[in-house]
Amino acid sequence: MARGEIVIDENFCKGCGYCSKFCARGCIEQNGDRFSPQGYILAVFAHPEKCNACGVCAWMCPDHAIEAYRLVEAQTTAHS
Amino acid sequence: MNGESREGLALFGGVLGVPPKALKSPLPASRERGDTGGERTSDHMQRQLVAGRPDAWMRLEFNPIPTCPGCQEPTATRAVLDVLEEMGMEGEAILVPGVGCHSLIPFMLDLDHVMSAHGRPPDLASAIKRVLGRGAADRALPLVFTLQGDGDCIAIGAGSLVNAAARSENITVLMLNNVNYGTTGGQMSPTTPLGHATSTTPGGRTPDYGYPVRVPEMLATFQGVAYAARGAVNTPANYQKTRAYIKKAFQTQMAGRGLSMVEVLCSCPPDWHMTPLNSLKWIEAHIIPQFPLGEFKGP
Amino acid sequence: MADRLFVQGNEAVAWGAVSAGCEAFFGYPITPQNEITEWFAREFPRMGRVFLQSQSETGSINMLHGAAACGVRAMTSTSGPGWGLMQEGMSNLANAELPCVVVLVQRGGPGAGTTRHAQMDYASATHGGGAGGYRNIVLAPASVQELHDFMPLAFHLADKYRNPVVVLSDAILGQMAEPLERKQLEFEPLPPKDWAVLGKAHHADGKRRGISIGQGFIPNPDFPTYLSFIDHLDKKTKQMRQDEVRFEALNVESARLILVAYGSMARACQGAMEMARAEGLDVGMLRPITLWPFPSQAIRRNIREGVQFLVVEDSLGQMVEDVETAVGERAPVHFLGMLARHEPREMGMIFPDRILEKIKEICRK
Amino acid sequence: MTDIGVKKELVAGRPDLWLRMENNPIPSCPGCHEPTAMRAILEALEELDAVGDAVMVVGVGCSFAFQSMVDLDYLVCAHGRPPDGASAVKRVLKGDHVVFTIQGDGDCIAIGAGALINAAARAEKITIFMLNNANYGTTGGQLAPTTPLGHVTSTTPGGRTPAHGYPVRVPELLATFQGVAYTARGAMNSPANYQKTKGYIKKAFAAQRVSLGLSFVEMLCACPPNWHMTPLDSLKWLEQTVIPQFPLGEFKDVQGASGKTQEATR
Repeated sequence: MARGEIVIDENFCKGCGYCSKFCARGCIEQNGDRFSPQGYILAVFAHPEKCNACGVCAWMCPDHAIEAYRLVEAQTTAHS
Repeated sequence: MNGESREGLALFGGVLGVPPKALKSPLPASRERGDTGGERTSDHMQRQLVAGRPDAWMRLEFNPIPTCPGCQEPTATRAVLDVLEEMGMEGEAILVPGVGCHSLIPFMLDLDHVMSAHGRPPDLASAIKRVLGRGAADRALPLVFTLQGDGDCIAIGAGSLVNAAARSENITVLMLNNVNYGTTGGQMSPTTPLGHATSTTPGGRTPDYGYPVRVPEMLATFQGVAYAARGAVNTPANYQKTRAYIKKAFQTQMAGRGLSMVEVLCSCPPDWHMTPLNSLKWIEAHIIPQFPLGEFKGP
Repeated sequence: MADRLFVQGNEAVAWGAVSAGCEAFFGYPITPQNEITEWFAREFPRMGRVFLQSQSETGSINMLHGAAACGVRAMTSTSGPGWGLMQEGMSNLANAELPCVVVLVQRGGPGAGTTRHAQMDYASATHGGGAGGYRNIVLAPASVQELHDFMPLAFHLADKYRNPVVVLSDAILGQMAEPLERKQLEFEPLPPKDWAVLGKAHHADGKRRGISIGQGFIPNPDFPTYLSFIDHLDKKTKQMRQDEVRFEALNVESARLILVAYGSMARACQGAMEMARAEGLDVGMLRPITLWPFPSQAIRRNIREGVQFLVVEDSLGQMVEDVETAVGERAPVHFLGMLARHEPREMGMIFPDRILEKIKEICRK
Repeated sequence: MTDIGVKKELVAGRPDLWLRMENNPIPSCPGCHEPTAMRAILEALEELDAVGDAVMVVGVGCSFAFQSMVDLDYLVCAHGRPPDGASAVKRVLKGDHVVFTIQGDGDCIAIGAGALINAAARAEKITIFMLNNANYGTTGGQLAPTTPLGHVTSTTPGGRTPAHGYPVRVPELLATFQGVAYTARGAMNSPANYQKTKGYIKKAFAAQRVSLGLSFVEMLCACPPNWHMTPLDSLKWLEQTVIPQFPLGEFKDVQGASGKTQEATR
């Protein structure tokens, strides 16, 4: 299984919850513990171990607050 | 708006009342698609971008996008930008927004745009396409598309739309349908489904106020319309289908076959008085049955 | 390329637009300007330029908006009722700072009024009818030659100020035929239109361009606040008022009575003035060429002991109000309007002898 | 010359509702079909006994002249706006009124497309008559959205080509609206077509009377002067060039409308 990671831009998140609804693996939570600078309930990437880098959360985020990454073996040619 | 710069966009801070100060974005200021960015996670893995903000979306370093929580207009716009990127047409694209919530979106996009009066984008787009698309040797055909709300498109702008279709203009009309007038506080629009309560139909729309207009079906009757479809972005599957519709519409335009039109159903949680998640359920349960998804006229 | 033609005023407009390098025309049929639209329909496609018939005048003005945003010279033409529908667009074009030219061939109003001649649109052309706060330069030609010559001028002024310009013709001027000398007019050089929307790939600096009708409302780097935009408009308006006033003065230096008229009525007044002078009456004439900015200064300069003014218009009196404002209490202002047409039917005109009668009546007092 | 005992009975004259203008002909061009279309509407009103309840809403165009010639209550609206005016009249009067508009093709689907489409979207209980002469007659024969391909107008001197778009078929377009009860297209070029069209008109009025929704009838009319033809040639042209691009017939008749029509007629 591919492994993935997402980055949520907390300045852009408005807490609508679409990302957690459409994450098939339940990686994203909104438990009301954290708030954005604008006062929205933040989505939190709570279970990174479940993420398979499908990118659906990023498509469905209306606010373009999410970047989804796939984790791949580091190439030797990659800059260190 | 000469010499517009990204710094200028921080001015939205003034609109939203957020002090433009040290809120740092965790995202890198600039990156290339697929670039690992040299970042390594602890276990010798590298990150590869799967989906982020579309490149044409200008960074607003200090602010979120000025739409309401759960609004799907930026989602629909993302689908458009994805298609433009895929086709490599960002440099030739000219966006003509109307008046409505989506009027703010072009200010955040790194695309040429001309904002139109309420309901008139098809008129402007027709002129732009005919002026720039005369087959001059020094330029490729422009990709001209409108971004309109449902009120803009079929209430105040019905005359412009219908006549652009009658003239068989080579433009693409994108209608973001949130079934009410979002900007002014959720009044009835011609596309409000029966039973949907708005601030001017507090008991829900009844046949006394007429029936919702199905725009792609209507346009499909025109000989000059080459492509008409309706999509939604309420689920990942629908999002992908909508993206395919938009791509076909743009391809239809570039092939010069006539007017192409895609309607995208969007949620509008604040004006529907729902949570964002309930609004997605509402789309599925009450709106899609009255507005069937699919292609109504195709190449 | 001077060559001589014998053409209608409406065709002269079209020739003028061609010599100005107009690239696009958008129109909708309305009497009495149909000859303009039809000329462009016939000739523009042959020239490889854009002609498009819109679904309404609202459509025309918005098509003009689109074409102007692409940085080409574009125009439309209409008459009173269509002008009413265009007000939305005129206001938006002024906000978006897009240069374009609208030829307004006046007819009788209000409402659908009549398709026959009248000068009923002075007030709405000079004072505007869309969402407020904008000003357009309004040029008033008085001959077929001027209908031609004012088109390059109008396009030049539009580009110079990035503002719509109105050419105010009327049914008499549009329908009458006169000799026309086609010539290329020279103007000072203009800055390049680097704000034009062409697609991001077509700009030297690679940065996007955007044209908005929400300048001042939605902040941009040039105008971060509403007042900064208004300040810019104010400077532009003041410069137009200062630099662009145009008028023609005949025998005003010593005149006891000064006629004030524009467009077709100015021609009737000129005839009346000559007849009066032949009879020994000391009559002069002042013809505003720009109706906005209005030549108030020129009028004020001619106020002397014993001088009087007579305004002649083919309406119930619109420009007379501007003359009264300019003159104030310092001299009497008389008015002769459309009810003085020579026969009590809609086809009638105000002829010079009727104006002469009025001149004599004033001078006798 | 009648024999004694034989009574002359008028078979067809001017409709009673046509105001007599003793010294003047009707102010339309020779061969114009618009007065014929108006006659069909007036006869239908008389046959349905709806004269007293009728309100006519007129747009701008050659049909503008009907305001002075027809003995009905009328309202004249701005160019293209009769559906707006008629909607308000129908909703304000509330009673059993028959409200209909008379519009040209330019008035109806060019400048007035917005008003028409939104009246259909609101399912207004009004009847719209579009007199389609395939060009802008009043201003001298320019291209209209309903100009057939190949037809020469003063703004398409080489004939209409697909570069100018394709003709709009309004009844077919309106038939896609849920709020539209009845749409049809008739023509005035032959007695048979005249009678059929009158039937369509009666059905349209009947649909309005039983509040089924908006009803719409397009009537193809000849415009000899602007087509640069003799009246007789224009009939041939209508038959050979216009009707093939604008098929005649009914395009929508919501279930039961026909049955209820008979009832309402009776």
